[in-house]
Amino acid sequence: MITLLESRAVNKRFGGLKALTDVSLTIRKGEVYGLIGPNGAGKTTFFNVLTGAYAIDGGEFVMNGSELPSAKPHLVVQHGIARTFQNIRLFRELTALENVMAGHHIRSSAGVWGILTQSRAAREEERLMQERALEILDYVGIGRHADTVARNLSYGDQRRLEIARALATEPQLLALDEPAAGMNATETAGLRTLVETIRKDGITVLLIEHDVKLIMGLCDRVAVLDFGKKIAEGTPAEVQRDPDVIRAYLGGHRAH
Amino acid sequence: MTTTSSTLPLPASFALDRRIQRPLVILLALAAPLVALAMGKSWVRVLDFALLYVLLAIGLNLVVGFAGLLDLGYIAFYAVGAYTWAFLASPHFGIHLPFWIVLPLGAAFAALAGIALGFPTLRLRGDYLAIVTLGFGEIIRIFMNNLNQPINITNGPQGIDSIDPLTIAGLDLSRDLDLFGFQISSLLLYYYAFLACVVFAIILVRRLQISRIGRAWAAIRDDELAAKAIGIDTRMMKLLAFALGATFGGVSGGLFAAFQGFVSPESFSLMESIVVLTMIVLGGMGNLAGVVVGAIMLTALPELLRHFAVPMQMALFGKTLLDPEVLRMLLLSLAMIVMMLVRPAGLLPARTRYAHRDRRNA
Amino acid sequence: METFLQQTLNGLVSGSIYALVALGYTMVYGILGLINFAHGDLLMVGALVALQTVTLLNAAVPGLHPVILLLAGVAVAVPVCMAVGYLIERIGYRRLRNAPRLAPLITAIGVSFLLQTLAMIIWGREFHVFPQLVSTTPMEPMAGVVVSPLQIFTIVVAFALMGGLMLLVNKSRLGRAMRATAENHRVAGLMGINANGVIAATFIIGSGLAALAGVLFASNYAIAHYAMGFTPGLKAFTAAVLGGIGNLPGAMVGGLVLGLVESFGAGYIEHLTFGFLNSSYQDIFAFVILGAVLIFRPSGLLGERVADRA
Amino acid sequence: KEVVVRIGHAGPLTGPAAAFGKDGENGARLAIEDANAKGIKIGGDTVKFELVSEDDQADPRTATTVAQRLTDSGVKGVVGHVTSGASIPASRIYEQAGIPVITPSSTSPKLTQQGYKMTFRVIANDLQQGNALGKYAVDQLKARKIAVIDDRTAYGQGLADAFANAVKSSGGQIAGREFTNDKATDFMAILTKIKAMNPDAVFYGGMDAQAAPLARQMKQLGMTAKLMTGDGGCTGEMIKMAGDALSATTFCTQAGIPLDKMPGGATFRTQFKQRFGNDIHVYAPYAYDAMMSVIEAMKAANSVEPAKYQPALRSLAYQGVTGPVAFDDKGDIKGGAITVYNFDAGKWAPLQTIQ
Amino acid sequence: MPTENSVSNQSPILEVRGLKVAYGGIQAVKGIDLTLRKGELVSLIGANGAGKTTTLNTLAGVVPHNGGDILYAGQEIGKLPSHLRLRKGLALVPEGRGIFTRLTVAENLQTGAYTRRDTDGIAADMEKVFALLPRVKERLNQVAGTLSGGEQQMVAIGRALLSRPQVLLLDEPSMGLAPLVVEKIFEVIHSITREGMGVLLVEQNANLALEVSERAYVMEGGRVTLEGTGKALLDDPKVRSAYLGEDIEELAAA
Ligand SMILES: Nc1ncnc2c1ncn2[C@@H]1O[C@H](COP(=O)(O)OP(=O)(O)OP(=O)(O)O)[C@@H](O)[C@H]1O
Ligand SMILES: Nc1ncnc2c1ncn2[C@@H]1O[C@H](COP(=O)(O)OP(=O)(O)OP(=O)(O)O)[C@@H](O)[C@H]1O
Ligand SMILES: [Mg+2]
Ligand SMILES: [Mg+2]
Repeated sequence: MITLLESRAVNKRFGGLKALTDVSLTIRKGEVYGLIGPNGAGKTTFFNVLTGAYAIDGGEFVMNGSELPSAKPHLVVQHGIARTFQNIRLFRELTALENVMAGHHIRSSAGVWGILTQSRAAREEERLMQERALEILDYVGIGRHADTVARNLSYGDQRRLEIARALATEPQLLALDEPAAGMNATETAGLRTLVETIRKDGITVLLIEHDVKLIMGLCDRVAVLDFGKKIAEGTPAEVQRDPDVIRAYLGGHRAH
Repeated sequence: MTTTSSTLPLPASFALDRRIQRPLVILLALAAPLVALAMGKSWVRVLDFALLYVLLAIGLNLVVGFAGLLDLGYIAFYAVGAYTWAFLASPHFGIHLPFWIVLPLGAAFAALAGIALGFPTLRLRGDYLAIVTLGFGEIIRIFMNNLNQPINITNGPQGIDSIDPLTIAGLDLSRDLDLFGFQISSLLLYYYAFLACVVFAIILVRRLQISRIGRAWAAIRDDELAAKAIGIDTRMMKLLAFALGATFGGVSGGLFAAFQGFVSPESFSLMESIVVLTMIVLGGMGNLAGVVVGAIMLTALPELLRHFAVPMQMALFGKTLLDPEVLRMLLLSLAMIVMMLVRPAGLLPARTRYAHRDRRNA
Repeated sequence: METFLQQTLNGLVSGSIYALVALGYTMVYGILGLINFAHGDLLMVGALVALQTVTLLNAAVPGLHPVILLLAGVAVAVPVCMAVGYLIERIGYRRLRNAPRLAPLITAIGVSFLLQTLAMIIWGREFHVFPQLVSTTPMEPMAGVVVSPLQIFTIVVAFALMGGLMLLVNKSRLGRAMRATAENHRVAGLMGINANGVIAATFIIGSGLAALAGVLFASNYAIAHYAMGFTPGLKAFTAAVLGGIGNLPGAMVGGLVLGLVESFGAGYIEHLTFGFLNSSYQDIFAFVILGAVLIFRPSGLLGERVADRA
Repeated sequence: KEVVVRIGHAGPLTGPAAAFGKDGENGARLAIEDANAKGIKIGGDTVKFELVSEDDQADPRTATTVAQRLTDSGVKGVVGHVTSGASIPASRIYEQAGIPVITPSSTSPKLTQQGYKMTFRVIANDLQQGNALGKYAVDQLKARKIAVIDDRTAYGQGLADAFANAVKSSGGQIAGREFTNDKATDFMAILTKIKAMNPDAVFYGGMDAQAAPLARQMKQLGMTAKLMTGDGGCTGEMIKMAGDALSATTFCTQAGIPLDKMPGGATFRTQFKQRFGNDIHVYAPYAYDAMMSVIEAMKAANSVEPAKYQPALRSLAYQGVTGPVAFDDKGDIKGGAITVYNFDAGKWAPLQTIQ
Repeated sequence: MPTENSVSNQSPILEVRGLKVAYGGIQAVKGIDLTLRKGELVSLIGANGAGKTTTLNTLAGVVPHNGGDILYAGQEIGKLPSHLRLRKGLALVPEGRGIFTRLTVAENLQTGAYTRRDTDGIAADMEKVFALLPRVKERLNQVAGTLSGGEQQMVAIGRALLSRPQVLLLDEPSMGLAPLVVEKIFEVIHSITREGMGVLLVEQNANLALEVSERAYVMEGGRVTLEGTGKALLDDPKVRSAYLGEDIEELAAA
């Protein structure tokens, strides 16, 4: 299997707090990779450093063999990494469709001049973008809400829209931060199908979740963070049996 | 603060069928100055200025309404455009270049000024940006006011007079045109020239709005971090907004200098920036139609009040209780307050579209 | 050196007035996120009401001690301004709590015009003399610096007021309620905080401060006029942002820094720019400093912790 | 038969400069009321004059709109505008409409340098006034080192420049040049700086609203230099506002001959106070004269039509309350006298009139 | 698990009749009836967009309603602003937590106790919260906005507990919490009902919610379509397939 993304001894501190300590992971092309751990373990922080929302304090990320820039989110996207946010961050005044089309920004190229003159290329690109955005909305299951303003969508639909927007950047790696939060079991199952489809379409998925059932059913491999350190890594079955993981995270609660 | 989009139903007239709406607006725009002329030339002059403000409002709307960058010093770009024209087409330096050189140059300088303003302010949020832009506007004005020494560039507070009028293909717009015995007022000529500029500007801005650039601006406005996270280079996009917005200001300023024949720093006070901002908010920020209506309304309203203040008092009380100018200020301020209370999202609060499609709504 | 000390004193005096106005600005901004353009005009109302009171009282009971006149002026001006501030909030802003962000800004501008126009109707267009109730006669120069009792009075009063306000906001429940309301008035309501009440209280306190600042301002320059509020209002806004808008100590620091910067700017700008710029650029100085500070500290000198995380 | 003739007045009636505009309006109104009281006959008809007053907010753009409104409304002449920034752009519109406009207070030399036939001015321009005062400072007051402050308005700067030039050409020295603005109230910083230069005199180019606190602050800083201002500071308001900060070492100039020396000058003062309930601010007498000039020219031409009476205006010789009014070929007042005053016993006492 | 000292014969502390809520022209809640008694745990489940959050927000006074009555302890409170409802004893933990991001954790908790004057009682409750959620205690001086998602959720719950309400409306309290903490939160909910507090719980983890609830309502498209005891609904095949992910799970297991 080919390695897509590698984190090498990544560190992140907030003042005295070590949010990430030497976290090294390897994510392979085409897999669904789970990241779990107790609250405040550093999962979201890992996403933030990976995607450039925060500057890295030590270590590096290597994507497809080249090092990712630190603290430059818009450049990271160009390397093919897209994310969603744990606390939903949509463009609230834009419709679902427009949100997704905004996601296409870096995969489109019309310049000011082309737009002002409405060159044939610019018009064609715009048309294609809209078509594609509608497809993506259908793909995540909110096609009927294409023209609803994002802030008026219900919580669950907003989560789907975030995924759609991330997909629009045509990523190789899709990083989802608790996508199932706010979804019930049936809806979560729908999400699971969606992630599986995404994977089938060749996109690697990095997934943070507290829904253990979802993680265990969906992931090829799982890493467990606790207090900023990786305490376990392996297949779901292995991780689930790990006594450290049970103590720190799962407790008595186990998926079937 | 969250927005609950206005829930007030629009009056029926606004909801006119699009097919009737457009020709109606065109007809109105073409016929307005003729109606105004019948009431007196000063009304045509008011309309001329209204169009210059429309141009300004369109430009500022691009910065504030689309990209969400609160700019309280926008009038600086107007000043740059106006002074460019005054320098390059007046006896001040003895240079008299034609409009097709001066106007683009003014626009270009304004765009540069926009970028100059944009660079240091990229990291600033919301109202911090407001005060820095306010400062920028003042700085430009203060420089215009003082650059008459050690060497005289701007002629300081005395201003520059006898500025060349707009001359298109040999036609001097500052003179009444004699056409087969018909006198066409210079004010009308200017009106149609300005109208052409406004129409052109609207077309350009609409194209920008419904494009990847317009969406990127809206994205930055709604959530800057999320915008970065989908790969938008927010720095570039903000600079672009400042530069393009400033361009409209520069063009408007150049036309102002030509029309007025005189520029002095007094015309570019902070109050003017505030007036233009008020126009776009009152009209309905983001929405081009609203912006245009806001600009026209706010130029015309004071004049209407000026016109009717005395007769109105006479009719109501049989005598003038308040000086007309005091009454005008009173009504204007009340109008601003009441209008915002009744229609907080502006007069025409339509949702701004960033894609060609838009069926259902907020 | 003498000149330097004198300039420092000049800056402190104008700075402490700026600080007082900036406090009101920043309080309102902090809680509503609203640039209250009408704040400077409240200063004007305060000054003119105080003037009116003093004039009437002096006419009714001639020969009263200046301090009594001053106190009487303040005693009327402060409640009047508080009432005006409350009315502005109640009528002008409360309904706009959930409106688009710039709507209340326009209302504020409208209110500013309205206050000026009303003042013009009541007090006319002319400049009024504000009696010097505290002496401006310079005292014995200290280290070559000329100081008047009024200047000392101004600084002392301003600092006392600022101290009192800090205590009120930091040590009382109201302070916490203000900060909670500032962030999210809906959730504050869910905590049992009467958000409207807290906002009204903020306006009332801020307006009271503006009235006091107005009296100090008018006393110092011996002038009152219906349009006098604009410039100090603008300066105070700048000061509030410089210090970190929404932050009370920031407003104080910002006001003082601005006063000093202006004073030194006017005094030394020629030396600093090798004669290229002169005092005609003194207003630029404040903005340039502001810009420079914000480049390095985008949320002002003492700006709030930014808590926006991904 | 009675005909109604409308004459315009334009000036700032709102905004920070409103007091000056209102002053001018009142002056013009008084002139009209005086003329109407006399029952003037022109072209065989009894003429009733009517004042059309417009607020130009001292804003150049509004000034042009207002000018257009006045010409639309068929005024036969205009008294205004107050500020040079408004007068200059407006003058073009009056020129095109062929309506004479006489400013009572715009002092920028540029106004009459545009070559317009319809533009007149009844007040000495900045050059004349600054010159007179600058010479006076050096020659009579024996001031060697003089500091100059101006408010960066067209008026203040123009006056201060002219003053400084006159000082230099008379052999004086400009010790320092400082600046403020027309909304400022705090001059401590620049005064502290000036104090360190130890000048003999300080000149302020600007209006009384700034000059008065400036005078107070000079006193507060213990400065003993003489204070000089132009007509903007030569007002009753100045005396009221500056209070005990004024002394015999405060000087100012006014265009024209001292009001009290004029036949009817003192009457004008009392009449004004009676009619409007407040004192003359600055420009009311000039506005009065400007209005009277229009009316006199109409009488001389025996016509109220601008085209007919404009030549009469050019050759006018009228004894106004501010002195004799006659115009040179640019439209400036001819040989405008300047009077220097100093503060004495609670009012401005004329020291010398310079022709 | 429901406690057997039946509360059903008590008069309801919260009673909702024919509640309707609209956003602009869109009717999000179309006339629903709910009751809640002291010491009772009732859950409200439903798909995304069913109107659950809207209902809770309306009960707490954050969103106005356009029809129906809200009775609290027999009194109509539908027109009261939210802070007065809280003073009566009705608290809401809103969706998305609604913590004050610029205040510290300690200040957030203090705002929870804003209406209370009993210093000792507050201190005791504070200790309770700490015992329950030790992470909160560790982070007392951290600016709340920088907390992790789960930590923020803990603060939100702790804050609501400090207001010591009679009725607690919880909008998805388990969202973003690790499994261990979820269990703990449910224990707390259970224990506070035993102290007499009424809890109306909106929860996506319907399995768990129904298990611990005495009664439950199912919302669909702005209407209550089913109601019954938690047990009964757990066994309802329609509920199982629509909200508990039954079918798909079986498919996946196959
Ligand atoms: N900007 C910040 N400043 C200070 N501390 C921070 C910041 N961001 C995160 N932290 C702290 O770092 C730790 C890790 O946070 P992170 O958000 O990564 O946790 P998480 O694993 O995603 O938890 P959860 O499952 O609750 O979302 C937490 O204790 C949090 O309080
Ligand atoms: N502010 C609003 N304006 C317009 N429509 C809204 C608004 N808020 C919610 N809605 C709509 O009202 C309906 C109910 O939304 P609500 O948030 O109550 O659902 P929910 O049951 O809580 O869903 P979820 O489980 O996803 O949180 C949805 O269709 C939603 O789109
Ligand atoms: Mg997280
Ligand atoms: Mg919900």
